Amino acid sequence: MEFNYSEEQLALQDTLQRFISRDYDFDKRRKFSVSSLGYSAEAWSQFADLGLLALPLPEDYGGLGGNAVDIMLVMEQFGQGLLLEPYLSTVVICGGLISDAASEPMKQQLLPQIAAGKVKIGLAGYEAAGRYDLSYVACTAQESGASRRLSGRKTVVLDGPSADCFLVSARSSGGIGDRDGISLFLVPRDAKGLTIAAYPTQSGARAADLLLENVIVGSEALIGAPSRALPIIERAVDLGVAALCAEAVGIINALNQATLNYLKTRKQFGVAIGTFQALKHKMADMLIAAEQSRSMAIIAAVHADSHDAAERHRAASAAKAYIGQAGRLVGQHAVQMHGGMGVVDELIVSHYFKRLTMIDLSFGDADYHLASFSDTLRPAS
Amino acid sequence: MEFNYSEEQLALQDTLQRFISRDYDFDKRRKFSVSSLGYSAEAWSQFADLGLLALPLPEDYGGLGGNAVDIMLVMEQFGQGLLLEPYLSTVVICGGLISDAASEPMKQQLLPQIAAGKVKIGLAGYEAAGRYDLSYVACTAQESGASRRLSGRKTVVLDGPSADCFLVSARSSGGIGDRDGISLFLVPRDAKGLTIAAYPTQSGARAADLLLENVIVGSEALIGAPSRALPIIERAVDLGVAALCAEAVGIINALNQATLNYLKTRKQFGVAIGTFQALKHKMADMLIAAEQSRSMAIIAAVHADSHDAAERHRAASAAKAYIGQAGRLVGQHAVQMHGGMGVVDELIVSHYFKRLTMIDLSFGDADYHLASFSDTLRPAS
Amino acid sequence: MDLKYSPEEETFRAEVRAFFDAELPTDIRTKLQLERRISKDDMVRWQKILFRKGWGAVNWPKSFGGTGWDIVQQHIFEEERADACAPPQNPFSLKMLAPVMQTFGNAAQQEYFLPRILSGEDWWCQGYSEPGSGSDLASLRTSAVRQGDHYIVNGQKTWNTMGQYADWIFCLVRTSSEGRQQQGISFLLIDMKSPGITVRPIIMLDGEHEINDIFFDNVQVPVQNLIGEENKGWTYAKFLLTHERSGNAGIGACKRALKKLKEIAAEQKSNGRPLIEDSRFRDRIALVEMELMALEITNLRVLSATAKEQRALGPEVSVLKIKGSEIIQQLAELKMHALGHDALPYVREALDLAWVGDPLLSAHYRSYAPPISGQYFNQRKTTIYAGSTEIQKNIISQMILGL
Amino acid sequence: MDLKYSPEEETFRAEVRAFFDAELPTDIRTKLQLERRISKDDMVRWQKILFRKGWGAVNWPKSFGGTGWDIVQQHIFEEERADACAPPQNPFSLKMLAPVMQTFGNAAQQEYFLPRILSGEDWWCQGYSEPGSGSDLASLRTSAVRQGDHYIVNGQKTWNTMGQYADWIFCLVRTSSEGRQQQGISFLLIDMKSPGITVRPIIMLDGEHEINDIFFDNVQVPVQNLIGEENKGWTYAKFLLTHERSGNAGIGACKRALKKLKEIAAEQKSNGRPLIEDSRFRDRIALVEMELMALEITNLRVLSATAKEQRALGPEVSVLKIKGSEIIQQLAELKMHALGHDALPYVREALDLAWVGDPLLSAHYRSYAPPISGQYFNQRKTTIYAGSTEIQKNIISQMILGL
Repeated sequence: MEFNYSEEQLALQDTLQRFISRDYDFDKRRKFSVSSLGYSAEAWSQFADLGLLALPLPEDYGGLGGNAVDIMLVMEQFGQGLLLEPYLSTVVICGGLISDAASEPMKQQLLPQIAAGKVKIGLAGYEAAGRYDLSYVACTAQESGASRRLSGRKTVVLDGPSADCFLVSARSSGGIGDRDGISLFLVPRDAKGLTIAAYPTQSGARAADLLLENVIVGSEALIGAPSRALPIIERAVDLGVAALCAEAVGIINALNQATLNYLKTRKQFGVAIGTFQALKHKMADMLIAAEQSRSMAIIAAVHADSHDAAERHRAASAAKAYIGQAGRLVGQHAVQMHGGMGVVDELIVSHYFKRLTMIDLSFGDADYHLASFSDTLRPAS
Repeated sequence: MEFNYSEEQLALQDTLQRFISRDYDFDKRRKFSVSSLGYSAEAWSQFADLGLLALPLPEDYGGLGGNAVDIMLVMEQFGQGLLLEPYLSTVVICGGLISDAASEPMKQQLLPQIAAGKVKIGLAGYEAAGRYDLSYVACTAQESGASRRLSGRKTVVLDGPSADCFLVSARSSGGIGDRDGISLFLVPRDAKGLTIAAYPTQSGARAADLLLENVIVGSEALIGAPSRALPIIERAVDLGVAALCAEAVGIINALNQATLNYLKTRKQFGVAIGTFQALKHKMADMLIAAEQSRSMAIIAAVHADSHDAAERHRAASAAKAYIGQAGRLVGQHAVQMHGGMGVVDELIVSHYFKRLTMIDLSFGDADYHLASFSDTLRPAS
Repeated sequence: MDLKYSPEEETFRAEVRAFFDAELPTDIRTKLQLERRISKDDMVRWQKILFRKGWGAVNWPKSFGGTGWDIVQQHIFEEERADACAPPQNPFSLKMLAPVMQTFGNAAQQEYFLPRILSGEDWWCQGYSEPGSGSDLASLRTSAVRQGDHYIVNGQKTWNTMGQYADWIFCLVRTSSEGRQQQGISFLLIDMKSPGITVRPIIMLDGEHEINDIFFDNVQVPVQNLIGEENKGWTYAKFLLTHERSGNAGIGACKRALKKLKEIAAEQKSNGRPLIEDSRFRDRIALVEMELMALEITNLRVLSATAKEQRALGPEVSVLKIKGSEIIQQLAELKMHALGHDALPYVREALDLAWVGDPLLSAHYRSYAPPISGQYFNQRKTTIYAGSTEIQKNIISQMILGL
Repeated sequence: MDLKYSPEEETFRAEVRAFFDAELPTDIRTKLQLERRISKDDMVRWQKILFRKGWGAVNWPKSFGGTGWDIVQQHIFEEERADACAPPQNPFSLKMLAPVMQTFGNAAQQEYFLPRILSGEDWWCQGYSEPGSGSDLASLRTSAVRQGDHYIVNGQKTWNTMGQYADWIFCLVRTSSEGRQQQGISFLLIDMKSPGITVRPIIMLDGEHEINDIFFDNVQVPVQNLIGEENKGWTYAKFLLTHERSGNAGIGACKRALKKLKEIAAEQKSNGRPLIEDSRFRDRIALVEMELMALEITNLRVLSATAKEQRALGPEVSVLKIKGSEIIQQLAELKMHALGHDALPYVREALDLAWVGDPLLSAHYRSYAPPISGQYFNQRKTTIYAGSTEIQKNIISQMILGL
């Protein structure tokens, strides 16, 4: 049993921390967020140089062969620094999906590009009426000879505006909610018939809705077996969920630190407000929530690489549900204890709070994952 | 709009309070609880003299024609004093059911007797495998000529051991969970084929399980229309639920008072523990819970007499669910703040706590009523 | 015991409702229905309409041109207002300043200011909190030094709501440093056009500009703008705070938000079915609705007791403030969760009714979705301002429980 | 980072499990499986079996006849114990007194007492709390006055667990009223057979007798029964309290209770179907299970860090104590709620394995139902004793957060 990061991992963590304090403080982050791109292109290329983008990708394709625990370490720092770059979409989720299931030529073509920071990819897996259900795919993929014609809508594609291409789930057969019949296609952003509606997100990043009208893709665009793509999408999303949990843990600890400092410095009635027992005990609850959340993030990360899909998904759901609740408690307490200073745009506290909230709402909120964890308790009948 | 009790009601409340402090203090209550009867026969006859037993019964049958608010007032005092007498079963639920739906002769026969304290009746409406569902009736009522043969089991009949007769729900037709096909019969305790397994309850009262083996009853034993008894049973149980809510409110206020006194007198680290802000704020939460619970009990009582079944049941469920949760918070906080003194048999605190817990578990717990309230939010489709 | 409104009260409710149906401008109603931004102009327009009807001030006695309504009538009016999607009135002038002026102001002040408030001519804002003085209000430091017929005011006020629109501000200022903090405070009325006043916007976490810092640099204030006596301001301030807390249960607003939540939960889909058919989400709604059912009665119990006993509202309003703010927050949170992924987009322009929207964005995003996440963020303030929940619990434990 | 146990640890677990399978007496196992009463005799019998195996004291160093197991091995042993339904060992002698005696006791005390604890010959109980001194332990008043070769002890101890079975009691007594409260305390070993000792049962809210008041009326205690130095007892007491708190997460017991809860929820019916198929109830189980999943890792993180750094457990055990006690309470509460109406009966005799039961009572009442409501009531103590949750939060905010 080992609960500490390895030497190399600690070195990487240290590098990231120095990078954030030097090149990504809160003011810079604010500028990146409102820039046309919505994040820092410079940071992205530095990530490439640091090997962050290659980290979890397989060695045969220019990757470093890292695992979900390496991603956990990186995402925790993304949380601490509220980093805006499309690491989760491009590297963790789409990178994972391609490494996992793409054809040899596609791996050859894309993975080294991702590692080099030259290609960014977004997952277009959700539709408005499906809420968080990846099997709800109304978007159609009609065969026409060797190629497929894709038509439909995809909603809230994270980091979509800057993506060079998308991984789009579309239905080759079966009914809208069926697990079978879903195929996954690589669609370039300039594909004919694809329209992108871009917008900022509540946590300062960018996302987009996609409209596909008879978008033609060839068979080489197919990822995984036709009609059998759902399991590989779910695996990539579980990996993304584990990464989001790590990001949340980074934010939770940052919020606790900020709140603790505020309690020690803010004076009311002539004393530091940290001397009031009601606030002390709330702060203790926040510390407990942080420790328990870290444990859950570890569970999710360690199981994310498992090939037992049920066990992997169960761990991801438990962690996402638990951290969704813990993040809510910490975020709301942190804002409350900051009083007026907690609800203004000026301090980073409210930005941490908003990001934690949006993490909960991404890839299934606490209730959604509670339900899917809870369903695993049903006696097999 | 009027939120205060009337003059007469306040007079009755005052009488009850004096009765409890004089004849029903905690030591006496303890003796009654372990006596063979499990409550005070003397208190019961005094209730008859005070008109408590006649209170909600119709005037034509020796009652005083009181309403659910009168019952609320009485039950609140039952809570304060942790009274053990079978008022809820005999007067509120069975008295209500008979007034509501019994045949003229049965009313003539039973209601004056109830008012006089000469007859006690228990509702045998639940079965083990049905949990809180009154429509789950496996107990059968087979026609044989003019009479019916009843067979089956009934579980946790409150105050069963001292009841002179029972109102037993049994199935004349339909499947076990059907709303139709349920009939209700009056069964004397000495009926041939009826066996009674009596036991104490966790809150110091008594209950019994019933086994019916070919118990023969005549058609005069029928209450309400054959196969159509469920609505009248539900109405009586809603009335009982409103009464239980009032009892819980009485206990909640008593617990708050006891805890507040303890906070003011118990010293640790040289000061009264009520000076610790964390405990102050918990006590404030308990006060808020008490006020909100009283409002809910009022809602349940005022609607309990309504003949709009849906509105009545909705109010009862909301109140029972809310007060179940509030009682849990107050009970657990009260015990916690009493420290070791909260978990010993010696003080009344633990007895209040146990009674509150058992109230929640009777006639549907908080989750059961949350579900039935929640279902009313479904858009009619 | 009886929860029914009297026939008179029902008639009154019908009259109020009919008035809203007839007189509320459609554009304003639509903005509130869709929870879009409303302007000062909208609120002033509405105030003038109410004024014409003689309903300019529902909480004032007739003698000052108010309606003279009792506390239950005021409750009914507020419930109907929220349900009709009419805008709230400026609380700083009508609910906070006016009672102080009517009780402690002099005739000249009453005759000049009150009619202008009633008619919507003057817009008032509040100068209470300071950077160093939030919950601990009495520690305020903005100073007013008497010079001839004027006070010279220097200092900073913060958390000032809608001051960017204000003609006047009422301020707590320090006129003496003798004795206890509370003893050196005075209550001043200041013309926002006075030289030396700077208004600096504070952007809230939802990106909106509703509050400000206000800086006073040697601002001259005529002595006749002093309310009551110098150094007696703390008495007036406390008087005001109780009035501010009254009606803070916000039953009307909560009911309106609950209704909206149910509409959204019926619209939004989960795996193709209406979200409200998901028992887990429905239970969340049910839990808040029960809390609100209880609070409505608790609120009426407090109001009717106060009315019966002919007294001002006491510490029990802390119970209403705590619960009311929790409920409105929970409703905002559930509305956000009902959206799922659709809570992520942040399109500022969409908060203006004028915005037609990108046809590509899913349809509902052009109806109820845009304001919702921002509301959740913004509503966190309700347990902080007007006496934080922690302060309210201190009040309860001290003044009700005697701890 | 790696959550897997090492092969050595897995082998160790297998050995422990095999031992329990082979050596745990069936009658004792059944009592724990059905959660019925166990007697002192049961516990002593089990202690003797462990002693024969050389596992009499899993937390002692080899030098004193312990197993010398590291902290992870102890965790594995405890997990397997709970899962195998083996009784716990007497914590007062093994986990509380022994570490104190091994660290601060003299050779004579160690040679006489430790072997008798190991073999199960002596049963120890604890004399810490007093009626006036709960959370504020240092304010204790039981006095020990030196007279020649004896201390004369007078006073009262309370919340004494299983003292009715005890041969010996270790007490904190006041030997001086000079200086700070903490400075006048000594640590005494007292023979329960000494004249002047009275044991008065305290009945818990579940109706069971597990704790006592103990009265000392001029009890003579030989001076050689003093641990360490006179008036240094507070140091030993604090040392003991940390050891008491260690392992208070009770992961093993929680896992066992969760397993039981799921069994019950699968047995109990709701409208004829297994209760566990009701998503609302299943969600309640899920929430606790997630909390437990997290705590198991948090616990191992604390243990392995402590082991790595070769130090005693620090204030972080307060986190484990708070969460562990909450979880065991929630599990007890859910077990009770799973029963529905069937939680109401209170049949004391049914807590004895011997009881055959009234055939009329529904079948399950003759299996898992009888102890359940009582457990919920009884478990309220877990957030009160060994440092209440409030005290633990004080410790966290002071010693970890520096507030």
